[in-house]
Amino acid sequence: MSSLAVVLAQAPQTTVINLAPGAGTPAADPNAPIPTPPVLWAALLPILVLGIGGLVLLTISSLLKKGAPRGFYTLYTVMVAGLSMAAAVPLWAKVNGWTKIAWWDFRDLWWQSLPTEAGPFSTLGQAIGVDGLSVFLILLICIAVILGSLLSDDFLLREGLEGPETYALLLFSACGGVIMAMADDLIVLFLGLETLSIAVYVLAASHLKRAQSQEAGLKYFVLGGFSSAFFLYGIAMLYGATGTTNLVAMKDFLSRSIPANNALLLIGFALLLVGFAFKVAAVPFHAWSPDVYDGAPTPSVAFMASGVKAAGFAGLVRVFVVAFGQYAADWQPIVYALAVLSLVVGSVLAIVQNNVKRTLAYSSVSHVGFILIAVEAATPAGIQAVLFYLASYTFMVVGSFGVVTLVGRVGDGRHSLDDYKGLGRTNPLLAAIFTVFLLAQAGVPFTAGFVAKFYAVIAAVDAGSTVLAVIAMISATIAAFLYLRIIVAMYMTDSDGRSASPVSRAERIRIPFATGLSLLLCVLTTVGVGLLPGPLTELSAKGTPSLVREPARTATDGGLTVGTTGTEAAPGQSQQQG
Amino acid sequence: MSTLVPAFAAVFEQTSEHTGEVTGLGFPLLPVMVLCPLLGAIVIALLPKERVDVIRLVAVLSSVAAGALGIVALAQFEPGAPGFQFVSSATWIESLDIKFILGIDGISLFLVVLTGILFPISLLASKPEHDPKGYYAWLTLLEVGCLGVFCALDLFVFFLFFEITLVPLYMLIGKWGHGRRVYAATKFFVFTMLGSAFMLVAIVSLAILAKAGDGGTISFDLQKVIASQANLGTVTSRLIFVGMAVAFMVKTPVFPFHTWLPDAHTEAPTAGSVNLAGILLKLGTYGFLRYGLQLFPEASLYFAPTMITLGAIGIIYGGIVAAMQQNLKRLVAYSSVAHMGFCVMGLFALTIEGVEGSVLQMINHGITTGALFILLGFLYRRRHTYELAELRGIQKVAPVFAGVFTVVMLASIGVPGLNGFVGEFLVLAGTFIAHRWWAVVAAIGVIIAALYLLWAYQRAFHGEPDEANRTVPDLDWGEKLVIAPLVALIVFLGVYPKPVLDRIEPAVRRVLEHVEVSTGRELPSSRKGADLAPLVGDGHGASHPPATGLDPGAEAEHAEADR
Amino acid sequence: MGNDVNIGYLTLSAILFGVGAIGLLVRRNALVMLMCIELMLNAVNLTFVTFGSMLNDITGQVVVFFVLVVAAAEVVVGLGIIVAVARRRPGATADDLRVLRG
Amino acid sequence: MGQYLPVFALLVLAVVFGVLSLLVSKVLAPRLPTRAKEAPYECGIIPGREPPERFPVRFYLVAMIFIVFDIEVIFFFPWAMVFERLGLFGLVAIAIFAAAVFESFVYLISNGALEWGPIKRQQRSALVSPARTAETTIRRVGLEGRPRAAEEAA
Repeated sequence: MSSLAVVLAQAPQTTVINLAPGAGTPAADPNAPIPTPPVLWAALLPILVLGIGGLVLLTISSLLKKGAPRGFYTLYTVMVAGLSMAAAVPLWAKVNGWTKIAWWDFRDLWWQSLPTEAGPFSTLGQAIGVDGLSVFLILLICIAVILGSLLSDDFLLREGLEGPETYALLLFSACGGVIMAMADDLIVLFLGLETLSIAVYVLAASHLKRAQSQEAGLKYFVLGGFSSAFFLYGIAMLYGATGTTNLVAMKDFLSRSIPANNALLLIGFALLLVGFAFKVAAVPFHAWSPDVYDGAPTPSVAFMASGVKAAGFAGLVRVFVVAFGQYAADWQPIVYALAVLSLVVGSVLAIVQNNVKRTLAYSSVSHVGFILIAVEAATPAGIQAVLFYLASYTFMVVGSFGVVTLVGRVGDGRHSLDDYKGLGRTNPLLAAIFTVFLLAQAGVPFTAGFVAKFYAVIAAVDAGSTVLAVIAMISATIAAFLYLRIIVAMYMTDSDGRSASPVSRAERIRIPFATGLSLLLCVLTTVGVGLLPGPLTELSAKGTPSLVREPARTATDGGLTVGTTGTEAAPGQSQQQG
Repeated sequence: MSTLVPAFAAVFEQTSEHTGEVTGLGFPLLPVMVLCPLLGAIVIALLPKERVDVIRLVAVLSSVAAGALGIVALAQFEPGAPGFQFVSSATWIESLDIKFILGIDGISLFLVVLTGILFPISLLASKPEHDPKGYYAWLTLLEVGCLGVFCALDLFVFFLFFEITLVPLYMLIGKWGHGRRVYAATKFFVFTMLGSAFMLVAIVSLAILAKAGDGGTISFDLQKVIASQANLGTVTSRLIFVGMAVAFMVKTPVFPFHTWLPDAHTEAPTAGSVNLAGILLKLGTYGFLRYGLQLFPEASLYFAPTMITLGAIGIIYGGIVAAMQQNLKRLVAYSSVAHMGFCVMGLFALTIEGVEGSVLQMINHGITTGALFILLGFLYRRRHTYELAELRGIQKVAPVFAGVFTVVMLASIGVPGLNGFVGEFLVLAGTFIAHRWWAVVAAIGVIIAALYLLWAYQRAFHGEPDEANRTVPDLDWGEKLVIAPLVALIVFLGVYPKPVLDRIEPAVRRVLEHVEVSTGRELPSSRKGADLAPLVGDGHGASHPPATGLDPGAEAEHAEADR
Repeated sequence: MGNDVNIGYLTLSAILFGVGAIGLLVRRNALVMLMCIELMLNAVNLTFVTFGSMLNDITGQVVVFFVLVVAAAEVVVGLGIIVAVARRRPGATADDLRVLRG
Repeated sequence: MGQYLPVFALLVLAVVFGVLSLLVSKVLAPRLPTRAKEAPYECGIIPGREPPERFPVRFYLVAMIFIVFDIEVIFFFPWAMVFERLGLFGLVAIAIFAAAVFESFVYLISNGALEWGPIKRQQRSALVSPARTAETTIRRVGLEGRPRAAEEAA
């Protein structure tokens, strides 16, 4: 419900009531209409669709006397996420300046309400920005929601937890994630972050039958609250240093004048990085992720590992790489340290685990390290590598956790390595699918993982940090060892023993339709992108973010109008301005 | 198939600007050859698990087809033509100028043919105990990797195929090996993966720093990178060379990185170890030649002494440790370390004879060690052991088997008249010109090789067969059929290596001239080599004019005239 | 830029934030942790308002509204989870939440 | 200093009023102490047993619902001050916000958060056992401790 508060939030500095201390009545006459910023509802459509979709889901479920028909909630969630993606397509066309994609001609739609010229644009008084990055992220988060809801369809039935709650929470956290992706204002970013994480805290604690789930939820909540307080304190510092919380205005302020003592600025950077590092589980703020991933119900873990991390990185890229590009020299060392730590600790600790879910949690920490080396490059190629890695990583992770959901069987508790022993013999198809995902995460060629790691290494080497690339590759090799252990457990352990004995009924795991569909989707994309990385490379190339001013408005409006339309950066163009 | 080929050809348009004149015969030879086993692997994956005979048939057919295409390439090959032949390329990722280019020249031609021959023979030579479907699928996929590596002309595609060979072999050793197979497989995987991790960073930094593409963009095309690697600083090019060298040193087990080889060999199934020894070890030495010498002439010149010493150590160390082995397969594995030591030494002698000998040694070693492992496979099928202690007096019981084993073993020792000798002699001659004392050390290595192989033969084959060995049946006709082509090749190459040398020599000369041109320093052999030539009297007509300022064109007609 | 009063406020809010942070790390009882988070968020509110008055800009105060909303939402969710945990084991302190380890 | 005089006057009045009312009740009120009246709270009923260690969850639920709607009111205040100047935009904005919060209220009701009646078990099986009737299952809350009510019921 607080997500809607965001949409309504007037951009702070356009309200003219300045209650300057001591001034009795406001300067302007009392009943003059307050100028409100123009709202491009078309730009807000993706957010609205997800938010209202979640609300309507709750209403329907509360009005239905007896339970909903089987699979209705999943279908509904997939439809809402699909609709949100469809709403994002015209924005994508607008940002890239096309007027029609394939058969869909946008001119007749609500097109005229969008600003005339092509290129990224912002609305709600520069609070929400629509550019390549935000639309790419909308698509990615919606895909994560679709895959997540498909996985949880049969899972909830199996665990006896039917009900709309999980799906509503998925939609609300996606809405929060999308707000974060589109946020050009630090406060809107914070609200998106909070909407996302509060929904995910409850999602983590939603398995009522398992004590670990509640405990995971509480741990995630306490540490999440702790880190969002740091994040907010960082925003306060930046507000103190630059006098505004809007990233566009902040960038102008910093380019115009160098603040005398940028102590506030540096503290702000550090604190913001703490908040972001916690959200994406980079070391040393990763302590929560193995416990929470182990405790929380597996389908919601799939969403947490993909959607939440994508939104976290979107915020990180937009704030640091774009808004504070000039000050890259200040924050790059911190990101460098985070990357190295995440890579090394992520892969080393993963080896000592014997619980598969916990191993995957640590391996996702080492993936975060890889994405951080692309962020550390702070170049357009770096951003493209981040987006490519996030996209391919989402499918790999959701797929792997999909298989873990199935192997977890009733009670979602059987995740130790010997539950996977001989899986190659008892469930050959499931084992083959899991091997594809594991090899993809290890970065074996002809899988999306390899190409993603390749682009990340290129971005790092291009930006001159070759040492980082070498460390990354070595930790990828160490991480490969842990994926091998799982493959060994599945295929090679008892193959000589009772290989001939027929597989008993209990061992064979039935792959339900919805989970099968999402696994199929993930496998096809992982191998497809591995073979033909072209299309996804184009998409991520177009996903370069750029901070952009409010489009020009007639002189009559009061408030902070900005003269020319400062659409600074055509997509993919030089990063400095963008 | 007929409709498929033109469509396929359209994808791989025949770029002839590499070769200048000779283009492929309008039919994308190399892509079909590389992807033919892939087709086989896919078909096998789709076949039901029970139809073992059909699966085996599809596997053998697809690798024989690839071998046949290799022979066609051998026949069509223009010996003297500069540059690469049968080049076909399809763009893959435009933004990074990554193209799927395949092409071969004198050096990679015979390695491709060797792969084409060895794979079908290894498939026929042995049968897996359990789960044949996975076994044949992984083997055909391994062939795709091997063929691809030797034909790739794009750094990214080379790295891709280099990594592709990793997973199938890991599965083969891990699932169908014996003894401590999981340990050996994991050790093999991690060693190679670590090496290739360094190589990836090296390739990426090479592509970016060399700014090879037209207009200084990133380019992964081998030709462009070779042309523009000059604008790399000496230190960076040396660093990148080290990065690449680590991967290749792990792959050809050069001394410090060889520990994975004995385990991988002894635990691998027969077909696995035949291909591992026959082809996969050549990836490293081929890599050194194509991506070491050609790409970083100055750096390879700088590191030549160190590499030669490592090669020499490898020869001596391999020989001594092999002599002490009780397990026959481990003995052959260490002998491979020694033979590959020869190749490395020949390569970094940087003389025409040295490099030529090293390429020939790669081919000969592939044939002889492949044959040795097949024979050991037959032995294992009969006695289910490799331990020398348990084998005695097989000569009396299986004379034909012993006879064939003797021929192959003598070839491996390097007895004149068989193929081992030609390669090793050229390597020794080349090294003698450049680094006199290393050649002496290497010669000692040859003697040690003779020592441990003959001793092993004597222990296993001579003497009275006790009751266990008495029942060893002789080779049946199937096995004879399998081993016959290899023995024929061993004898043929030993007696008349001229056709092979004719095709290797121009390519090697071009590489060395490229090294001379870019480093600007006279390579030791080019002058003194000429006067040694009459002594050697090797087949391909030594009466060249002294090799000062030779232009390739003249050399080409000369070779033409000779034949 | 800020005269001594504002610096005073800033240091006060920094102290409050520190107390909240340390409180969260030290105290065991889940409810106390919840209160510490609230304390930290309100410390940040104070910082915002101080900067607002120093820059003579309304944004500082408007932000406080949103922080309040977020703090309230967190309390509601936090209470919900703590109650869920407490129903299983009364008197839940962070110590005995050791089911998940490693 | 002059303009703060009314503030002081108000302060004094407040203090005087507080003290006065305490004194008057202590002096004039009749003194008939009984145990119920002396008990700290529970408005005169002598608590039968210590307050139960574990409260039913409904009490917490009420607290949470209160917080949600309290926050909603916070946003109504600034809106209320300038709603006519905000015009349609303001109205639409606050309408969506109110609808969202109200929807959570609908969800709460449908999930039975506000039903405080006796615990009505959905009858899973047809009839658990004939001996159990409505009287036996409903807990007697708050009847003990009242002297008069206890005698009538017995």
